[in-house]
Amino acid sequence: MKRVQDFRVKHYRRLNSDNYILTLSSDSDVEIVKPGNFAEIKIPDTPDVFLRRPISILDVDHNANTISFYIKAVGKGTRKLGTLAINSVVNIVYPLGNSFTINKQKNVLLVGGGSGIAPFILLANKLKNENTAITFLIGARSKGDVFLTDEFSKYGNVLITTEDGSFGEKGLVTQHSVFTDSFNFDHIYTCGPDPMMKAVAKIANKKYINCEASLENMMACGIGACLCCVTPTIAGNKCVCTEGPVFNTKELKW
Amino acid sequence: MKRVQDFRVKHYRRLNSDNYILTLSSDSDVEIVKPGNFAEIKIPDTPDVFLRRPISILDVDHNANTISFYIKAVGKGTRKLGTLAINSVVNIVYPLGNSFTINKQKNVLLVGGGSGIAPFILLANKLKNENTAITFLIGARSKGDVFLTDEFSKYGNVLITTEDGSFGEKGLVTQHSVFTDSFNFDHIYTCGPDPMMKAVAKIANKKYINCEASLENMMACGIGACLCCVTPTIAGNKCVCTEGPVFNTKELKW
Amino acid sequence: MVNLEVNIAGIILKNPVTTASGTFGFGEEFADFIDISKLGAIFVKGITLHNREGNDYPRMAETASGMLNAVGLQNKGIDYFINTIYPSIKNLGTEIIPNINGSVVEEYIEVAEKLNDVDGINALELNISCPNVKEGGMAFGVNCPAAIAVTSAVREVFHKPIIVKLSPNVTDITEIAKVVEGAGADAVSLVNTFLGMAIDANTKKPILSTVTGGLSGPAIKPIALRMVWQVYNAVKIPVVGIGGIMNATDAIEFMLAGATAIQVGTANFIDPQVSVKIIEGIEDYCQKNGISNASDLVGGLIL
Amino acid sequence: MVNLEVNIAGIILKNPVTTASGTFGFGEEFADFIDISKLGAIFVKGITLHNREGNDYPRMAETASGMLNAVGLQNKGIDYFINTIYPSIKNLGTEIIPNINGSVVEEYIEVAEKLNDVDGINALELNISCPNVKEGGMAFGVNCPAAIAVTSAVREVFHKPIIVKLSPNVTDITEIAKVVEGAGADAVSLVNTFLGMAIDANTKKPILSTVTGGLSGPAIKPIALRMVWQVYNAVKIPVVGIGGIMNATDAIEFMLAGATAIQVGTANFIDPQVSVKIIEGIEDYCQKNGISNASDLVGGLIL
Ligand SMILES: Cc1cc2nc3c(=O)[nH]c(=O)nc-3n(C[C@H](O)[C@H](O)[C@H](O)COP(=O)(O)OP(=O)(O)OC[C@H]3O[C@@H](n4cnc5c(N)ncnc54)[C@H](O)[C@@H]3O)c2cc1C
Ligand SMILES: Cc1cc2nc3c(=O)[nH]c(=O)nc-3n(C[C@H](O)[C@H](O)[C@H](O)COP(=O)(O)OP(=O)(O)OC[C@H]3O[C@@H](n4cnc5c(N)ncnc54)[C@H](O)[C@@H]3O)c2cc1C
Ligand SMILES: Cc1cc2nc3c(=O)[nH]c(=O)nc-3n(C[C@H](O)[C@H](O)[C@H](O)COP(=O)(O)O)c2cc1C
Ligand SMILES: Cc1cc2nc3c(=O)[nH]c(=O)nc-3n(C[C@H](O)[C@H](O)[C@H](O)COP(=O)(O)O)c2cc1C
Ligand code: FES
Ligand code: FES
Repeated sequence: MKRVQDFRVKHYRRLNSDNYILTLSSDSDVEIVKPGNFAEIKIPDTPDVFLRRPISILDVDHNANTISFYIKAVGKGTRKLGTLAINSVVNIVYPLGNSFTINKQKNVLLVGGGSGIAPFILLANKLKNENTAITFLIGARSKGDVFLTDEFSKYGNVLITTEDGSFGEKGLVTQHSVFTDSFNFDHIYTCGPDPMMKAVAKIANKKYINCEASLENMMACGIGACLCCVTPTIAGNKCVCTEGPVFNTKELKW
Repeated sequence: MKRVQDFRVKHYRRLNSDNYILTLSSDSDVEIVKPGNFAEIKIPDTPDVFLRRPISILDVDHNANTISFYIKAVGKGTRKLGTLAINSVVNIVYPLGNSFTINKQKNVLLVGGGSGIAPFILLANKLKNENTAITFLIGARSKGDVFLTDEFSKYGNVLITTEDGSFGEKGLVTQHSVFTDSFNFDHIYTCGPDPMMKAVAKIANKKYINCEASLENMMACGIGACLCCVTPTIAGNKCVCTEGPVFNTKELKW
Repeated sequence: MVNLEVNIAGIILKNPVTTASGTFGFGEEFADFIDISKLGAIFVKGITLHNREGNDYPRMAETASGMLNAVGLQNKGIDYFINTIYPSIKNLGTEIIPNINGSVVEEYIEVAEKLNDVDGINALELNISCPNVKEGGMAFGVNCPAAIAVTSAVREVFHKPIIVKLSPNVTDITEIAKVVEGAGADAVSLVNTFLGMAIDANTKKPILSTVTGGLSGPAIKPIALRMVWQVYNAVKIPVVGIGGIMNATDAIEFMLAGATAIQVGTANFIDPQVSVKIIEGIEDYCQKNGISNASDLVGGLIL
Repeated sequence: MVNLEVNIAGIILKNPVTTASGTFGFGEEFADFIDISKLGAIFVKGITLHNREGNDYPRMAETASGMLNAVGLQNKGIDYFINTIYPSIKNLGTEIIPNINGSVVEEYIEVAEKLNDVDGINALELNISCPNVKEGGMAFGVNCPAAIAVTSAVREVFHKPIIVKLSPNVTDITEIAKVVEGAGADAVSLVNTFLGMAIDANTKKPILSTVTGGLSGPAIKPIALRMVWQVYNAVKIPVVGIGGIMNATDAIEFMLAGATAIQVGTANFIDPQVSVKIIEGIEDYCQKNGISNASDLVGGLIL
């Protein structure tokens, strides 16, 4: 069930100047969360931020009553979220949105870039329970922009591309050799910048592989009430916040 | 000269749940301030406060580069000002407004109520240099609302009235016996709620004593640019922020 | 005990707090967060005769204390509403008031006719003020002859109360209010959104796909409040107040200005529980001020 | 080096950043905070023929991301301006543009005539949009015949450029802009404040002595920006953009929408140094984006 809940800032893990993991804790229990779900976070004490901000749920700990987010500071809200005092109150509406399909796949590829890697921890965790073999393919501009690889490597093989070649293969994710080598994935999950996801979807399509993308449209409500966050699909405009954020790329008018 | 300056929160002195003294410090020098001057304080990180808030300057320390304010939390802005983290930045525009007349008076009465007592420290300090005898008359609802009397007693005699009689004489300031006893003040300064100041002015008028009142009209700019803060005077509407806050009560259309 | 009931054109709402069209979906979206049956009414998402896909993404831009939207009346059409949506929301325990739209008068008529015999629908809101559609929409709400034409046409076919939703994008809103009153409106609701615009200085492009969109949220409250007060003083029919209401104090201000009921819009996005908090806040205020009927607040402004 | 100069009806401003009438006094009030000579121009406080005491206190109410004012054109009259104020501000090193007002056309004419021969005054702003006076004021700005009458009357007597300041409280601002262009305006400035209202729920009274007042600040920016864009596309004369500009990005958005220059209003109260910061910010933006003339931004919106 969706709920509105006050948490407190428990911990920041700084990844670099712009990227951080925010862990919030609560006195009461944390709702069950599925991979791909997100939260609408109220940014406290920020005069020029009016609406909540949608952020994927990175992880939850039902014993410690914590929920965490991987955030890339790109603007007013995400910057402020990175500078709160420990113990300050953060109100979130969650869990929102649909989730990735988990369907006894044998061998899957998770392709992410930027803050798009956030849902992959919960997803990998679920997939592991299903004994699915997981390969991560993470794209970044440069070595300093590659995060969470340690966490990912607990679940599977981690491949990297960087645009400047400073880490992993040089180039864009879609240029990675995994796509040219003997390629036997039965499902691709992708989350990151639109152009990246579109390119991945194209490859998946060519190879007749199911591909799911998690979109990051701008949202006002996050709960299907305003119809602001739509994406065009073959069945008409769909709300990314409730009918997504995860879509089978075949549905999307890309 | 007026300036815009960033300070940092140095210290809070909590007087009770609603009243506090806020001390700010700066790396650079603090401007010369006259008794009666005020500052327009930008309330940080408060979405529902748009305009600055005018607050009298309680004291400055040119050695420590500090400025302090006595604040009564009555609403959004004054409440927030009482809850800032030590070292957080507070931007102020100051010193603003005119100041009390100091003119070799022999024996003066300072009548204050509520946050209106704030300008009296700087005023008493100046008067003392002129060898003026000072009597403070402070009105409050109850004993718990009487503040700064220790500071005042360094400069002169401190008389108190409380509405419930829990401290000093019972009643309103204007009912204090000082007004009925042999009364030989040559100047009254008053600052506090309008009805109090009006009653004090009436007495002063009857006794042919000069009386100056410091008004607390609502302000938008604090620097004479908007003409929002006017009070009617015998010479037409005058700006409380630049032609006041201190007015000879004979000027006012009270 | 405070009696919170208010009467809009003969319909008794259990309290003055309703939710604004387009900001509360069809109500069910909020069922996890609040007890929907506590609401005075739900004005559901704007409905047109046929399915509409609405405008292209992006449809939203954040502004200072507000937002622009350019949804463009995306909906599946009146038949889908009546046959598929309404049956699942009719038992939410509150008044369901459809918000109807059209590009031409005939469309409004057809939609209204279809709603006539829907059991449990006791009123409709006639939207003559949507700024986000190319044809019709706001055009009906900013000019007297058009406002009269659509109101009287719907009046003829619809047998229950009609609440006409007015546009704030006019020189004199009382003029429009008076003519729709004359044309048979049982109540007016105001305001809809203000036509606004947002630009991304980096890309030099408009943020909304439609260039302009409708401004809502607390930014518009002072203007909306003024309009409600003006209209309250100009017409005899009840006024439903809308525009930037974020809390009970805002709602009470609108009631003092003359609103018999209020709609909570954009605030639902910031806090999905706000509508119920506003009901509680109004009750509190009445209790503290010795007001036994919330309806006594209406027009209670002391000049 | 970026060339920041812009040309408003033949007057070259050193940069597009000016200050809005009624929010910057007569300029001197800000001399402690900024180097006034850096400004493109100062639109000084509204002037009338005779001394005006303005409205009663309270004249101000804070709102979400904005404020209401009901100053009501307090000023000491045109003669006092010309004889006493102007001599002390004429050498501030920037264009001084008087903002003139009247209850009847004849008053506007007399004020304009008196300004005709004042050396150094190169233009005037004709305010037909003040919402805070009982007579005249906004009434001239919300109706075409009145707008034409006052503009053409002043046009006849005033021999230098006239910038007509438009009211946003209209159904179609392009209509008014077009008729004042036709009546001889050399430029238009927009917007003035929106008519709004604030109520104190505790006292049940209006906050302003005048009940209604003019809304300004970032709250109105999206509407003002839309109007500037509409007017830019409707007239050939230059547009001066006003409304909620708080920083250089806002100013650039107005320029992209079609403003040749902009006025900073309420923002001066929040930060008395903001006008100069905006000049610097525009220069920065131009530098970063390889724009050598700030005037190239004007109307640069990419659709
Ligand atoms: C379902 C979903 C899940 C998301 N998960 C994460 C996550 O796990 N971690 C993370 O760091 N970010 C995530 N995002 C993106 C995040 O919501 C935006 O970065 C954030 O809203 C920007 O807010 P801001 O106030 O910092 O930026 P603003 O100051 O509002 O804007 C800065 C820039 O970011 C752009 N922007 C604003 N909102 C969005 C948006 N919703 N999507 C993309 N760009 C936007 C603006 O156009 C502007 O260019 C997610 C978005 C969605 C819709
Ligand atoms: C020259 C001057 C000097 C002042 N000195 C002091 C001081 O030293 N210490 C101190 O505590 N206060 C002082 N004040 C009063 C102080 O400015 C207000 O209490 C403050 O602005 C309220 O802001 P807020 O956001 O807390 O209240 P809000 O939430 O804005 O309002 C709460 C209540 O306070 C009222 N209010 C708002 N502004 C004012 C105002 N300017 N004056 C009176 N009532 C107001 C409102 O009408 C409302 O009823 C001074 C005011 C002036 C003009
Ligand atoms: C996203 C969104 C969608 C809206 N859709 C409609 C609609 O379909 N029909 C309508 O009459 N008003 C619509 N409105 C206007 C609201 O009902 C309301 O009049 C307006 O938002 C002002 O109120 P607020 O400031 O409380 O949001 C919409 C507003 C928003 C923000
Ligand atoms: C306190 C105040 C006084 C004003 N006085 C005048 C005036 O005398 N003449 C005028 O044309 N506009 C006047 N205005 C309107 C401003 O010039 C400007 O058009 C308006 O505030 C919108 O801009 P902003 O949002 O940047 O403040 C006044 C505005 C304020 C806030
Ligand atoms: S964000 Fe409101 S419907 Fe998706
Ligand atoms: S507050 Fe602006 S003139 Fe006094």
